[in-house]
Amino acid sequence: MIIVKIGGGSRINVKGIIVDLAALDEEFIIVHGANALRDKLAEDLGQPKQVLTSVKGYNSVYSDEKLIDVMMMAYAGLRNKRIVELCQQNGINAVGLTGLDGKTVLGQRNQGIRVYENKKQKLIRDFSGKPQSINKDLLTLLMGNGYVPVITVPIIDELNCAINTENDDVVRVLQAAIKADTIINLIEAPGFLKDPEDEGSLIPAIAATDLEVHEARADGRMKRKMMAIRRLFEHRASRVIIADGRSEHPVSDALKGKGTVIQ
Amino acid sequence: MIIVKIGGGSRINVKGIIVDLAALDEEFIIVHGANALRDKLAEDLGQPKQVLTSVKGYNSVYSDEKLIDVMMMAYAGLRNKRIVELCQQNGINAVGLTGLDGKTVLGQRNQGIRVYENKKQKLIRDFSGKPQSINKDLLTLLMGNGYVPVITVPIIDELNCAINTENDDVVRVLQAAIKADTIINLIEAPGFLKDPEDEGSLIPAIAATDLEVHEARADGRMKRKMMAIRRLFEHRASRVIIADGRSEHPVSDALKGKGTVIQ
Amino acid sequence: MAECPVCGYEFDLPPNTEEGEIISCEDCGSELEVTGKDSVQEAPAEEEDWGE
Amino acid sequence: MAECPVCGYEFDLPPNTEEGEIISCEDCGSELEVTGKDSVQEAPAEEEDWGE
Repeated sequence: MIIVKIGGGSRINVKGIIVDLAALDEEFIIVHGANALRDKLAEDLGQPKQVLTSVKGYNSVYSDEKLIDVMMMAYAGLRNKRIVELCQQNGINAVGLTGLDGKTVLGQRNQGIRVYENKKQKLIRDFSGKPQSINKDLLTLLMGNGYVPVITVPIIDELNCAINTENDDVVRVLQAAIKADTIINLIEAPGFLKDPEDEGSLIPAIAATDLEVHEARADGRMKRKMMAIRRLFEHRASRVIIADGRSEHPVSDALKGKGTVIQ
Repeated sequence: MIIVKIGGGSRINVKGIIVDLAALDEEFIIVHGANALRDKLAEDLGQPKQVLTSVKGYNSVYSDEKLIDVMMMAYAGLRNKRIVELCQQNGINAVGLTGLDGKTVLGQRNQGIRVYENKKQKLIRDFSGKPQSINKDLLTLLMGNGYVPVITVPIIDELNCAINTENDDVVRVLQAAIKADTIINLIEAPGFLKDPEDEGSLIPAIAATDLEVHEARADGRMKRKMMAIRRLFEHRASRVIIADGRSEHPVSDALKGKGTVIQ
Repeated sequence: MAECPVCGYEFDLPPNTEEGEIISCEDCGSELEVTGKDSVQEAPAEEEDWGE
Repeated sequence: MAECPVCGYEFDLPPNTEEGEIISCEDCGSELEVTGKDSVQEAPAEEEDWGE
């Protein structure tokens, strides 16, 4: 079983990814983002995205109700259904799901993000939080009948409200539920880079045990990505591959070890 | 079994509808529109909707690829997921589906709409068409496991492309598949009106056999609605109720016969 | 010169014909759809009503 | 007068305090969240990181 995370960047070659997946003879589940589409939509609608940086340096998008509307349009609507359409055009009988649908991904609303605002510490409450569990029965029911789940945010919280969360964390709880042996994370870079500005500085391999070191050095969104990946190994992932989602054959390249292989 | 069609108008009381449905002890499936959201979104994005009127007087929205993107955002994204969220908040374990997901609604791309353009007859081809069948197995699989399908456009055509279609026609093919005894169509009016401008001119009852007469007299979108409803009775619907989706308890009112009852 | 796919009659398309326009073959009267400068194809049969 | 929910100590909120601000109780030092003009509640424990 493979979990394929399709990044939300505009240069991700979604078609190439789906064509590769259609040729796989292994079961897989897709999780995807849509941040490029969301940012553009928010801009077009005159509601530019606001990023909160927590007192500890973690970045997150301020998710008020309006932002959740935009996420539903960009993630659950346009991106999810165009991926489902591409799947159907390549013989993959996909079913698109957000965490709300059938309570596929259950989470916990955050108690408030601590941020600094004009030198004061403030608590910002919004519709965001952390995923905690997966409705594994629904996924197995669908997969057992030949359907391929294509999952994205928002997820559902303890008050049955739609909340935003980090797609990498969704992959973590999904991994905890289905114990995939390989997780492929397709991003707009060759893989993890020693120097984020230099695409040639690919780190071809990282021992799972060294992740914590890398995490300490990273900041903002990259710190979060590292931590989410470290947690994957707590749920018996055997191999995590961070690979280039922009190439012609992102999935088959990744499976050949092209990118950052963490095991 | 009841099919509930939730109209896409902005004054539809979706919350009231879901609260009523939660109190029902009968199985139901939801089909919904989102034309108000779509029109606003298209406007905000600077892509105002274009309506085609066929040589025979039928109105339809010109559905190019851009319009399908907007539909995915408005119907499959925002409207569908906010309805699913409301369902979850009222104990209804909803799963949102477009016709693309698991090929729930299969259709046929139109061969071109004949329109008049500066006195010439022209054929306009776009991504629209007619639904023809339903993936009944997926619906029964979900319902058999306690999930409630919440269905909307786009649907999938013979080339596995997303196409636009009339939600009333989706209700027709759904009825052909699941043979519901009651179909409730919730719109932004008390029901069918003798005079569309006068909300007091409600037609409380119509014999199914007289529908053809009403259809001949109507035009544009209303003509299409009449024809779609006439077809419902070809698939053993016993009762179709056109009722006011704006009232406090749209569904329970409809079930008490408030609106236009056709049987 | 365009050629009617139904009866093979060859004819010139009037200068201002647009792509997508429906014309009838002067010889056999079939309904044809203009698909290019000098190309036509049989127009699909008219269906009752379309899309949304 | 606001009252610390942890130790009961009563105190005036400085004029420019904003809703959502985190302050500590002068008496017991607990972290409190300002919820209104004269009202505070215990601030939720800080969690590692949030949202996307």
